[in-house]
Amino acid sequence: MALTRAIEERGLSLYKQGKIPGSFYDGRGQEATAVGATFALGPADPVCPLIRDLGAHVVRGTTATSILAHYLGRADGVSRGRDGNIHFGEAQRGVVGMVSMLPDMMAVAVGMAWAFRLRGEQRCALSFFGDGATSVGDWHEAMNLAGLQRVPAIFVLEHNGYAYSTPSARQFVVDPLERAALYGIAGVAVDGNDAEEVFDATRAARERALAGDGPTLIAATTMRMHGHGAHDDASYVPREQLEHWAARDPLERQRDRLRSLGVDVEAIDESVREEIDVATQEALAMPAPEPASALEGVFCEGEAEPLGLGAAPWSGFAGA
Amino acid sequence: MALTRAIEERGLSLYKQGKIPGSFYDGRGQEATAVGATFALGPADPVCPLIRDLGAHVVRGTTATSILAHYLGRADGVSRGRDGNIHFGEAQRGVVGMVSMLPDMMAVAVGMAWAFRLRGEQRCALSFFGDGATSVGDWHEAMNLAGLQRVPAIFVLEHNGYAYSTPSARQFVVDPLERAALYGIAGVAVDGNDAEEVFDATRAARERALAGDGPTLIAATTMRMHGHGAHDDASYVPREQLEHWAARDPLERQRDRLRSLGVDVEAIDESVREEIDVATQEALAMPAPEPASALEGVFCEGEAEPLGLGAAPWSGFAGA
Amino acid sequence: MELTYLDAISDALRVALREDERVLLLGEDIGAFGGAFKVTAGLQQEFGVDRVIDTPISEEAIIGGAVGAAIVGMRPVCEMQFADFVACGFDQLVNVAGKLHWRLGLAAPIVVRLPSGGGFAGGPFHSQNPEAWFMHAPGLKVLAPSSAHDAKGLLLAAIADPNPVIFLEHKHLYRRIRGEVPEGFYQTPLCAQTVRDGDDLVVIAYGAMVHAALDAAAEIEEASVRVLDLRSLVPLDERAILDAVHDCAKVVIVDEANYTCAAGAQVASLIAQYGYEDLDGPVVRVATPDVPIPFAPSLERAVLPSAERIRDACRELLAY
Amino acid sequence: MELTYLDAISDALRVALREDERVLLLGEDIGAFGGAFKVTAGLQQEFGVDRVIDTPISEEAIIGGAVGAAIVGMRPVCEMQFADFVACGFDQLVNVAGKLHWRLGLAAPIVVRLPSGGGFAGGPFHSQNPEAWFMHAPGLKVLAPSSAHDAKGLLLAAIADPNPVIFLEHKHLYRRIRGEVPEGFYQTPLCAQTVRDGDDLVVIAYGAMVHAALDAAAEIEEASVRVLDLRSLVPLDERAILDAVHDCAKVVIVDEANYTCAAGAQVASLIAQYGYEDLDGPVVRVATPDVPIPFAPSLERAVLPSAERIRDACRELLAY
Ligand SMILES: Cc1ncc(C[n+]2csc(CCOP(=O)(O)OP(=O)(O)O)c2C)c(N)n1
Ligand SMILES: Cc1ncc(C[n+]2csc(CCOP(=O)(O)OP(=O)(O)O)c2C)c(N)n1
Ligand SMILES: [Mg+2]
Ligand SMILES: [Mg+2]
Repeated sequence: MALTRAIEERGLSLYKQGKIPGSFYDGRGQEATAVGATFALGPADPVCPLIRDLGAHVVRGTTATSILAHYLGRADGVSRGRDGNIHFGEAQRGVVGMVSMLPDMMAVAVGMAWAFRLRGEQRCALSFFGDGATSVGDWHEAMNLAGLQRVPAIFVLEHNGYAYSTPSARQFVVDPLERAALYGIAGVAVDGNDAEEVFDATRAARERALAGDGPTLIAATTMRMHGHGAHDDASYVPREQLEHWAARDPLERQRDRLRSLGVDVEAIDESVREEIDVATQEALAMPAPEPASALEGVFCEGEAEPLGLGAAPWSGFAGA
Repeated sequence: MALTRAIEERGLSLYKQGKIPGSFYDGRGQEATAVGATFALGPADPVCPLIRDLGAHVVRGTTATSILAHYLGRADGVSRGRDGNIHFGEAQRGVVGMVSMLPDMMAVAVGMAWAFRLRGEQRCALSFFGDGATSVGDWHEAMNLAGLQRVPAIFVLEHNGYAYSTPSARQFVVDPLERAALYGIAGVAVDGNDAEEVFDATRAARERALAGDGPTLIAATTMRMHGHGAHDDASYVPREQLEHWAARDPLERQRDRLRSLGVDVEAIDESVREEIDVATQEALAMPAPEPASALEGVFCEGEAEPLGLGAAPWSGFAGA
Repeated sequence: MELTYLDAISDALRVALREDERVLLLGEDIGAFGGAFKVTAGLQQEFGVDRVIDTPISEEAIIGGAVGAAIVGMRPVCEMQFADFVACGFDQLVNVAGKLHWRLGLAAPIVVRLPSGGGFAGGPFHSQNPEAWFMHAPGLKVLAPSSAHDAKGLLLAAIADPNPVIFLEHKHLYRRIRGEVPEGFYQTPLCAQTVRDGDDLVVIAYGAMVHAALDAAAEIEEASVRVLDLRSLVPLDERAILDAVHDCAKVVIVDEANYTCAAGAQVASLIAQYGYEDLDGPVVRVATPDVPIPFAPSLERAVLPSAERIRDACRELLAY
Repeated sequence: MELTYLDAISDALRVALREDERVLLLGEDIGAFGGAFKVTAGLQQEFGVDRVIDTPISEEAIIGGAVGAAIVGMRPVCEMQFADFVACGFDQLVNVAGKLHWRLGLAAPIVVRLPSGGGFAGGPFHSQNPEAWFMHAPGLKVLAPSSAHDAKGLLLAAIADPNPVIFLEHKHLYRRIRGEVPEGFYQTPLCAQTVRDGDDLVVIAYGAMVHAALDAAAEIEEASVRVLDLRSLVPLDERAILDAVHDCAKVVIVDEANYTCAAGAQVASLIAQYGYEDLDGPVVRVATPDVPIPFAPSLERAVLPSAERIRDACRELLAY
């Protein structure tokens, strides 16, 4: 989690230095949700992270270097310069990189989970999405299909009260969490800024999914502490609201918790700082991709290689 | 209602005689819903009928001759041969002809109602749709937007338990009526085979809409007594189910009611028969459209003429 | 064995389901009912409800779900009830399926079957030819067989292909065309085929228009007219096209789709650039004008390219 | 007054809102926030929340709702946050809006604004040029201004037009291009314009590519190169295209969109058929190859047509 934030902070500063092309999006303040939920998956459970979920990639084992190199559009970044900011995912780690169109990845997660159910595998699929994305027709179709087919899927709603500049009150009348039941989907509310609460809820959802009890929607209440992207100062968010949430910073909470367990948090911080510094140097030293490479790989020429099993160093608690 | 059924019966027999090209769809058994709901509208309230709603057109005043001519693809049919079966609508009567894509017309109804609200007009818009159509993303988007904007719209769900051959149990887990509340939309269940019950519910919904109290979803339980189209023998429907519903035929129920009010039902039948015979002769005598006419009117060349105010001879009870 | 075009498609599905347990069929009413055109008749009975799956009306979720299943190792084959409804699943196709391999190196071996085309009074919503939309969306293969033999062979090739494939099956060929079809498994290569020899002029066509072109060519006794059946639109067999132009020097390109930006526009532009020196006359196109497809036979005949229109275009060009 | 391309668009919206009370803006984050690109900045403050309306993320409902409002007399102008998201509202555009007038004689005067195009490291989901999809959908007008003057004049023409209009505003021109723009109301006609004289070769382009073409032409001192700015893709100014070919005999057609079935394919096919005799050399196309638009500047530059590529293509053709 500390690493997640550190990567994004570094990304943002590189962006502000003009080193990162295009635009830049981060998930400041929402780290606990992505990290907590992804931690609860087994290595064979694919995950579809969204725009605020850098932590999901980190938990699956995507390195700081390859993420920063990705931001920078370098040849050895995750997407080899093909895509930018948070649009990436290491297929070999069971991570499906998001498309921008919200929330298209939900149907993809439903399809993966469906396949697991049909093949009788003990796996589930997880998709994140924001509160604003619940207004899109695809959300409804995916929820409906998931409930009908009782697929082993976990939907994590990152409820930060805003879709870009638009507050929830202009997105829906009734909270999406309440809608879950209407699809035959279990709904659970969690504090999205508490990594362990998110973890516990996800673990329980995973158990339900693997037991054949169908999908769960976990509504994680949280707050986007930055603008939608680096270009957005979020002046539409009342200052008091930000202050309220600043006092509930997920990282600080986890640090306190770790401290009380006797963990040397400062040492972790130090190691993260080092890791990021090294990663930044490595990433900056990487070359830009070869122009001609842009034309390669529109089609798969060989055998279709399915999603990898997620050789994540940390995830898989639930599978343990 | 008798006229609606008579037109469809005649249409079907013309189809079986090979006189009607393409395919043929009817709303046998569901007449009360379309007729009852449309009757409750004012002439300035536009209506978006769907595949089972010939009655809505009839109530708005579209004549048997022009409907049969439409089925037959004649130059003077409602769509001038451009479209077939139930895909038509007389704009000058405030009827928006459906597209096939389900339930696209809902968003259109929301937009019309929205305009009425913004302009402060005492009008509402009504859209029909089937239970199967509620699985489509557009349904969700339209419901969500309607609830958010509290538009004066009436949604009539024709719940016949089937989407083509697919029973409701394979379309959704929770009944769409229950979903209405989750959009901030009032939900009302009615017997879709009782024209007067549908009428009353629609009238109440219209009053709510005009009072600024937002949209209503009316769930009309009914049964499609024929196949999805003339090509479909509906052998997937259990015989007992059809028998159950045959005993609840909406037309017979209305006839009984009228009889008990002292109306000479046989005289109505006789006049309908005559009207249909005349209409059939007239329609069959009409020419096929001029081939070159197919190319005309892709674009509007003059002024955009808004939807007409529905010079329906019968509708407008609610406005009276 | 001699099979109709439709039965050849059914047979391909049966062979694929038998030989590859990863194959899965998804669609509306495809199960017990066997699909709107009975292409999947009997398959659910033979392979079970877990391999031939009735879905709710949810085109986005069907395609997105298929992508999900595909990336974890399945081979889903989706049926759109009519090609027209693919507009409702458009986003998942172009933005998720089409870009996945290029972005993430993750293959999405799905097939989307589109019963397409007109000629039987289907009207504006049951007659469309949407192939050009997908030709203009990188990462999707687009196939359009004209014979029973190729329908089976190309469908088997599509299912075996590691990429998303749009499979256009022409409804008007379903029962009108029959031919020798090998038993069991075989694949038709994704390239064009000369279906009639000749060297004065070549007519380039695909799908149902191949038959119109053959009829036209047969009527022209005064010259030797070749007919090239493209069969695959993506990849487009540019070599075969240019070779034919080289041999014949005169070319007529036929689309059943609307004129502007159709497949034929691409073929014409290819020839105008790379076959220019071989040309002895203008590159002539015959296509449906830019109008919706009308219902009435007199109108539909006026817009769809007919053997007569093609013949006349050939004659005029031959006289050049 | 001198305005940027972006400010010219804002000004057109302001003028339209002032002069026509039927005009209404719909879109995501367009209200207080002023839109992702600030095109609508200040408009909600000036015209109120009932005329500049923040919608939920619901592209289908936005477009369908706009159609509904339009057919009862409003003039809705919808903003897609990026052109890429129009894929999510595709069905309403092609099946509802595009076919409405031809089917029902009912005009749908809506405008859908699409911030389109690449050149600024937007990556595969924020750089697309979807115009050809809509050129291949009868009933939609498609406009693509290249200058501030035309951006305002064409947008005002689009809003006044009784038909659905797709308005492509090129993001990369937003702040890069400025020019003299008349105050108040004026309309730019829907036809092509010669933006540079010349008679040895004509480069045909639209949108941002007009500027690349002008840069290329300026570099070619050895010949006189004309540049034709199409401005309107539907209707396509066939006369102007053929006249230019008549005058210049050599033609290079530029698309920023993907090559296959692009607008340029249509233009090339038009010339190959109707301008064949005027040609003195192949019809050369320069376009983005059939790949998603990459993020990294080195890759993006490699795929988007540049002034250099256009210049080289011209030189090669001039030497023919
Ligand atoms: C279909 C679609 N329309 C529009 C957008 C543009 N867009 C990107 S993020 C965003 C807001 C998303 O809000 P939410 O789902 O709540 O996620 P959050 O950013 O709050 O995490 C919008 C409108 C999009 N990505 N997809
Ligand atoms: C988006 C879309 N997909 C598929 C179809 C094909 N289709 C036509 S009617 C129908 C079933 C509709 O069921 P329902 O909404 O319950 O209406 P009913 O026919 O029962 O009145 C289907 C799947 C369609 N019209 N639209
Ligand atoms: Mg949000
Ligand atoms: Mg139904």
